[in-house]
Amino acid sequence: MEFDFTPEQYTLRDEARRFLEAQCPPSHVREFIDDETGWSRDLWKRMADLGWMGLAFPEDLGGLGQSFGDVTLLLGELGRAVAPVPFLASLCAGQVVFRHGSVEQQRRWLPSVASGERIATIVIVTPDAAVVNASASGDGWVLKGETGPILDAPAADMFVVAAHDGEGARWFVAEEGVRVTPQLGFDRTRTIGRVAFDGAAAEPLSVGGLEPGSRVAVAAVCAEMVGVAQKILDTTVEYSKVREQFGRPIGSFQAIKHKCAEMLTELEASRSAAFYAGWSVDGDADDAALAVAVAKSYCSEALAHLAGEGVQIHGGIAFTWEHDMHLYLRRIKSDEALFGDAAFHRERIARLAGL
Amino acid sequence: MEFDFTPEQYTLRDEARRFLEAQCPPSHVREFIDDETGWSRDLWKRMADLGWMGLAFPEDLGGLGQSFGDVTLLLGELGRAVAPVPFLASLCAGQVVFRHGSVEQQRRWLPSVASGERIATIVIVTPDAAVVNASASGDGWVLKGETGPILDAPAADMFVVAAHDGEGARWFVAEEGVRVTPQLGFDRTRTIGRVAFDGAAAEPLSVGGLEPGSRVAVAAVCAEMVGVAQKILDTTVEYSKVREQFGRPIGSFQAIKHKCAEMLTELEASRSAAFYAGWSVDGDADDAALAVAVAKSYCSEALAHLAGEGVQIHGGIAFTWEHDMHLYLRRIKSDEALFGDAAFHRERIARLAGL
Amino acid sequence: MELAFTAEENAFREEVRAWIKENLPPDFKEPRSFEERLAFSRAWEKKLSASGWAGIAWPKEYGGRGATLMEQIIFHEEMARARAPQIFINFVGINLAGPTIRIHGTEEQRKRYLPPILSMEEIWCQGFSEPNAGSDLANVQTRADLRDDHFVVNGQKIWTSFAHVADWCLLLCRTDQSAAKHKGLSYLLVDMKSPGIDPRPLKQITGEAEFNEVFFTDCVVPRENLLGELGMGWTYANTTLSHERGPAFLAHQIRYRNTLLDLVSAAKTTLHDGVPATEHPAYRQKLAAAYAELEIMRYLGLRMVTSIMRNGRPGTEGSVSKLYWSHMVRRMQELGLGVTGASAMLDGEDAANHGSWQRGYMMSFAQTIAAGSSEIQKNIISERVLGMPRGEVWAPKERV
Amino acid sequence: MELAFTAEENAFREEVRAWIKENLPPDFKEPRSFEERLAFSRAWEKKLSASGWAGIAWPKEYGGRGATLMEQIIFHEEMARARAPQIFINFVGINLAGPTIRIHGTEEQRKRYLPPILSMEEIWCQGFSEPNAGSDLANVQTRADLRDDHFVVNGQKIWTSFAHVADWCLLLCRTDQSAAKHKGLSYLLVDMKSPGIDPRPLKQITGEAEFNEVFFTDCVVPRENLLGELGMGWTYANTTLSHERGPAFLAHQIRYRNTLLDLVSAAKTTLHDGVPATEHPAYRQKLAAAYAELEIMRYLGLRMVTSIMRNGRPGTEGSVSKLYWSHMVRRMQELGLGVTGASAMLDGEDAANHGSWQRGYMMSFAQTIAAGSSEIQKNIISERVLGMPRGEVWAPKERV
Repeated sequence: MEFDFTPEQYTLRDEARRFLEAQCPPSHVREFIDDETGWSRDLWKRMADLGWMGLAFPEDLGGLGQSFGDVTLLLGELGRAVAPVPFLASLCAGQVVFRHGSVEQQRRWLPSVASGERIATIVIVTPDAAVVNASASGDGWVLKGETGPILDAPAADMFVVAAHDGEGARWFVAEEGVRVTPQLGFDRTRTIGRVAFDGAAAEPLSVGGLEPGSRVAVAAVCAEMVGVAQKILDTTVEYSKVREQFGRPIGSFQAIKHKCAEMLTELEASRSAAFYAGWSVDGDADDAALAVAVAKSYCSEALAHLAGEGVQIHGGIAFTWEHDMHLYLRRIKSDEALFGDAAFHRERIARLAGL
Repeated sequence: MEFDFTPEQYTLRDEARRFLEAQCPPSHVREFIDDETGWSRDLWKRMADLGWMGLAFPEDLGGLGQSFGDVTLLLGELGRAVAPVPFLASLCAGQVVFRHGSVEQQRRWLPSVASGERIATIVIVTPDAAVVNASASGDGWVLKGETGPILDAPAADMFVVAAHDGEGARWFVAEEGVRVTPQLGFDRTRTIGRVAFDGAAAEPLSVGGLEPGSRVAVAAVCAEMVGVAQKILDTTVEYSKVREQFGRPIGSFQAIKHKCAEMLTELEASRSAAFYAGWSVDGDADDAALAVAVAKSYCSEALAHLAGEGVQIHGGIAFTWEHDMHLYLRRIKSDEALFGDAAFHRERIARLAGL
Repeated sequence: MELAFTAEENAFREEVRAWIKENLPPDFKEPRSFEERLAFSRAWEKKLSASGWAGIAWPKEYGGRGATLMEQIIFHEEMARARAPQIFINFVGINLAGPTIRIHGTEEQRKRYLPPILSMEEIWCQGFSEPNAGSDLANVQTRADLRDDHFVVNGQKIWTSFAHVADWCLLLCRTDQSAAKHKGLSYLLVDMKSPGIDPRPLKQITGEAEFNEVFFTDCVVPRENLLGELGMGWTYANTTLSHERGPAFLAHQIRYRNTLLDLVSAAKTTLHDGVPATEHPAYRQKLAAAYAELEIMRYLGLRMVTSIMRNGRPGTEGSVSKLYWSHMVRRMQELGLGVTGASAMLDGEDAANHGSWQRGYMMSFAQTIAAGSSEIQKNIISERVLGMPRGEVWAPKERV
Repeated sequence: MELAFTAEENAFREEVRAWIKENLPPDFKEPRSFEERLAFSRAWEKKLSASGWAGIAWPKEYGGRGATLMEQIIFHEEMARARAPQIFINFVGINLAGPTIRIHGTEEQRKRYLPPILSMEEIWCQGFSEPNAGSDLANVQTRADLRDDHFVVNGQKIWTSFAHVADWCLLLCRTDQSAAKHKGLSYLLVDMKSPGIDPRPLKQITGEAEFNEVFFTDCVVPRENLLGELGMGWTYANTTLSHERGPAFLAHQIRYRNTLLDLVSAAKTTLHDGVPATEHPAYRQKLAAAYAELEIMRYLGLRMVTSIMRNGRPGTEGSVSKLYWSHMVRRMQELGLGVTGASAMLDGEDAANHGSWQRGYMMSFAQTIAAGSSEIQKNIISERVLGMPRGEVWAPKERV
C-alpha cells in the first residue's frame, strides 16, 4: 500500500512550479484580467511543448501515458499560478472522450486535444444532469438549448456536452454551430460564457451516462483548488513573518498563528480528499462516486474558508486590486460553485450513503 | 423607547443573585445530583417566602403583579445557580393557565401555583404539537397517551398538557391519575420523567390552541440559558486569570482572550434575543412568534458553543465531576433540546418568514 | 421595557417620510458604479442640506437640527426603509471632521469650517491609515515639521475616501519625532488645493476605485490650521473614531434587511438540485439562521440606543456589536453567492442581480478589517470589557 | 499510488479475522461501566497475550511479533471492524511503558520489565500530568530526592489511568530542583505496592471514575529503578508521548465509522418535525458532512502510514491529524445528541442507545484537551510546521 505520489511525480510538480513561476508570474496573469475573452496563448504553446495537455492520455493517442494522478499535481500548480489557460476545461473534456468514446472517437479527437492544438470544454453545470436536449436528425443528432456559465467556453473549439437524448443523459461532442456568449467571470483569470445550441450537429459518445466522465471533472477541480489554497497559505504565512504591527511581526501573535494552523489543517484534509478522489477516478474504484462528492463538498467549504482567512490576515493590503490575494480568492470561490457546490455534493453523499 | 430593564429590576436581580449564592451554592446543588427524583424543597420554601413563584401573576391571583420581564431576570439567576427546583416548569405551566384559562380556571389553580404550594409542569415536547389525545367522557374529558421526557414531571402535582381534542391541539389540566416515571436527566440538577395518561380526568383551558402559551415556555428557557451562559463566561474568565501555564496566566494568551471575546459576543447576542423574546411574549407583540423562534434557535446553538469553549479553556479540571463546569454544560445542553432545538426553531422561522 | 414611540416621534417620522416621498425619485435604484454614485450623491446630499437634514445630529448653534437620539434613529430608519442612498460624499464632513472640529477646534476654526460642511460647499476627506499604520494606528509616520508659522508635511496616506474630490483633509500626522508613538501626533486641517498633494485612486478588491492613496511632498500648511493643541492628535483621533459608529446601527440593520430580502427572493427563484434554494436542505436552514441573526442585530441595536440614552455611551452590547454584525454580514453575503448557484462564477452585469452578491461579498472584508479589525476588536473586548491580563503588546495602553 | 494489499498481508488479515471469530463472543457488546470494562479486558487481553497478539509491534527479540506497519494496521482494522474491545488495561504497558523501557532502559531493566508486560503478569500506569502541569508538562513538581541508594518521592499525579489496579508506575518526576524546568526531570519505575502511594479514584465529567489521582508521600524507590540516566526524563517523556499516537489512526477511523453508523441509524428512526432526521433539512446535510469528514480521516490516515513507511515518521498530514480528528469527533458526538432530539435531555439507560451519545459527547472533550490540547497543537503547528515566529513563551524550546 502506498498512498502518496512517487518522488518522480513530485519532481514533475516541482519542475512545473518553477516553469510557471518563470513563465506565468502574476504580471503575466494580469495581462488578461481586464479582458473577458483573453487568455494566454503563449503560455499554452509552451505548456504544449512540455506535453502537459497529453500527460494523462495514452501514447497511442498522442499523450505521454501517465496517470491522472500526475495531472492532479499539475492542476494544483496551474491553480497555484492562477494560470490564464483553458487547461482544466480541455483536460476534463478530453478525459470524458477518453472514458466514454469509442476507439474511433478517441482517435479522432484526442490526439489534437493531447497536443494542445484543439481546445475542448465540458458543457455541464452539475455532474449529474444534462444541460441541453439532443434529438435525432437524419443520420446524426442535433443539440438544442442554452446553458451556462461554462468554463472556458470562449476559448474552446470543441464542446463535450451533457445532453438528454430522450432516454437519459449522455455525452455528445459538438464542434460547429455552437454559439458562445462570453461573460465576465468572477475569476478574472479564465474565460467563461453561455453556450447555445440551435440545432448544432453533435455525435454521441459510445458509452452512455454521464459517469464516470463527470467524476473526473469534479476530481480535477478539487486538485486545482488545493494548489490555489496552498499558495494562499504560503503567501499568508510569509506575509505574517514580515508585516509588523505594534513593533512585532503579526505572525508572532497567537491569534494569527492559530488561524494559520487551522488553515493548514483545512488544507491537509482537503489535499487528502483531493488525492483520494484523483486516485479513485483514475482506477475507477468502487467508491469513486463517493470519493469525489466527499472531496468537492469538503474542499468547497474548507478552502473557501481558508481563502477568506488569508484575506483577513493580510488586512487592508489584500483589499487592493494590485495585491494578488483576490485573484486566488476569486479562483477558489469560482471553483466552489463549479460542477456543484458543497450543498450539492453533500446531498450526493446522503444518497450514496443511503441516508 | 426603552429596551432594557429598569434599575429596580436589576436590583431585584442582584438581590436574587445574592440570595442564591447564599442559599444555593454548588454544595447545595450537589446534594441532589445523584438522586433522580431529588430537588430542593428547602430552597423552594425560601423562594416562596420571597414571592418568586407569584412574581408575574396578578395580585388578585395571589401574585406580585410584576411583568414577565422581571421573571426572565430571575430565571437567569436560577440558571446561573443551576438551582435544583422546578421553577421553570411550574412558571411555564402557570403562565399557560394564565393565558389560556377562564377567570374561574385562573382563580382555581393559580393562587396555589403563585404561592409555590402547588407545583405544576407543562407537558409538551415542541411548542407546536399536542403530545397526547383527549376525548370526551361523560361531563368531562379524559387523556390518553404517553410522552416524555417532561421537565420536572416527578416534582409536579399538576399537569398542563398539550393534547389533541379531535379537532386540534389545546391545553388541558390534569391533576389526578397521571403516571410519572422518573428518568435520569443529562442535567442532574433537575428532575425529568415520562408522563402517561391512561384515562386521567382533565379539563380543557378555555382559550384554544397552544399559542401564545407555548411561546412563554420557549422565552423562559432562553432567559434561563443566558443566566447559565453568563456564569460559564464569568467562571472561565476568572479561571483564566489565575490558572498559570508556562509561567503566565492563561488569560494573557491571545488564543484564550479571543475565545472569551467570542463567547461574550455570543452571550450578548443571546441576551438581546432572550430579552426581546421575553418582552414580546409579555405584551403579545405582533412578532412574538418569530421572536421566540429567533431566540431559541440562536441561544441553543450559540450558547452550546459557548459552554463547550468554557470547558475547553478550563482544560482537564473541567473534565472532573468535582468541578462545577459540567453542571452548567449539562444544563445548557438540556435546555438546547427543551421545547425544540435550533433546527426546529429555524424551520419555524422559515415558515413564519415565508421561505 | 417599552418599544413604542411618542406622539412627537411619530410626527417626526411622518415628516421624514413625506420629505423622502417628495424628494427621492420613485424609481430610484442605487447607482452601481462609484462614479455614478458620486454624481448622484452630490445632488442628493445638496438636497438634504438645503432641507436641513444634513446635520440632524449637530447642535442647533452650529446650524444643525439638534435632533434627539430617537429622531436620528427614526431619520436613518426611514431613509433605510425607503432604500434611499446613505450619506456618501459628505460623510466625512458630517460624521467625522465636523464633530472633531466642533469638540476640539478653536472657536475660530468652528466658525470657519463648520458652516461650509453643512451647506456642502466644502467636501472633506480624512487622512488616517498609512501602509504601516493599519491596526497599529499610533504608528502614523506622515510627518509635519513646524517651521515658524507653518508645517511642512511629507508622507503617504491610504484608504482615503473622496481625496480626489475633497476640498479639505483632516490629517493625522507626526509633529514630534522624539515623543512616544502616540504622543507625538497632531491633527492638521489641510487645504487639498495646496501644492505638494497628490491623490491617486486606489483600485480595490472589487475592481472599483472608491479610495485613494494620498502622497504629501513638502506640502505647506499654515500653523493656524493645527486643530486644537499640538500633540493631541491621538486623543482627538479617538473622538473621530468614536463618531464613526454613530446611532446609525439600527438603520444599518434595515439596510441589511433589504439585502436579506433580496437574498430570499433570489433563493426562491434559483433552483438547487431541482428545487428552489428556499426548499433545499442546505440553504433553507441557513436562510433561517441569517434571518435570526439579522433580527438579533436589531435587538442589539435597541439595547445600544437605550444604553446611550441612559449613560451617554453603549454598554457591553456595544463593545461586541461590531464583531457581531461584521461577521453576520460576511456570512450573509457568502450565503448570497451560494444561493445564486453557478452564477457565483460570474461578475458584474452578467451575474445575478448585477453582481451585487459578488460585490457585497468582496466588500464584506472591509467590515472585518477596517475600523479596527476583528482581531483588534477581540483584544479590546477581552482586555477592557472582560478585564483579562495583557500578555502581548498589541497597542499603546493609552488608547481609549 | 496503490491501495491494494499484498498476498501476505491478505493472508495475515485472514489469520486475524479467524482468531477474532474464534475468540470474541459473537454477542459481544462493549461493557458500559468502567468496572465491567476492566473485568472483561483482563480476560480478553490475557487471551490476546496468550495467542501472541499482545505486543504485535514489539520486536521479536523482546517477545513481540515484530509485525510490519501494514500488519499492525490490518490487525487494528480487523479488531475495530469486529467491534472488538480496544486494548485497555494493558494499554500503558504495551504502548507507553514498554517501548520507553525498551528504548531507554538498561539491558537489565528490559529483561526484568518487558516479559511480564507481554504476559500481562504486571499492569502499568503512567504518572505524567499534575494539577499544575497540564499543557505545561515541563512544570512537573513531584520530587524524587536521591538519598544514597534510593529516591524519596513526594507529590501528586492526576489523570492516572489504572493506578488502583496497576503493579508498576512509569513516573516522571523532578530529581534536580536547581536545573532548568525541563532539565531536572527523570523517570522512575515505581512499584505500586510500595508504602506511601495512595491512588484515589477521580470521578470524571461523565460520573464514572476511569482515572485516578495518585499521592506520593515519602515513597521510597530503589536507585536501580531509575530509567536510563538521571535528568533525561524530558527526552524520554517525548518518546513515551510519541508512542501515544501509534499506527492505530486508521483503526480509530473504523471505530468512529461504527459510531457514525450508529448515528445514521438513530437518525433514521428519530422524528424531527414529523420526518426522520435523515430527511430533515438541518440534519441531512450535517450527517452527510460528518460522513465526508470521517472518510477524509481515512485518507489522512493512508497518507500518514505512507509517510511513516517512507520516512519513519508522519509528514505534514500527521501534524494536523490530531487537531482534525479530535474536532471531527466533537462535532459528530454533538450531532449525535442533536439527532436524538428530546432524548438529549436524558442520560444513562434512560437515554437513546443507553446514553452513548451523552457519554460520547462528554468524553469528546478529552480528545481536544488531553495529550496536547488543541491550543498547544496549534502552537506546535504554526511554529514547527509553518515556521512562524515565537511571540509568547508557551513551552520550553527544547520540547521535541
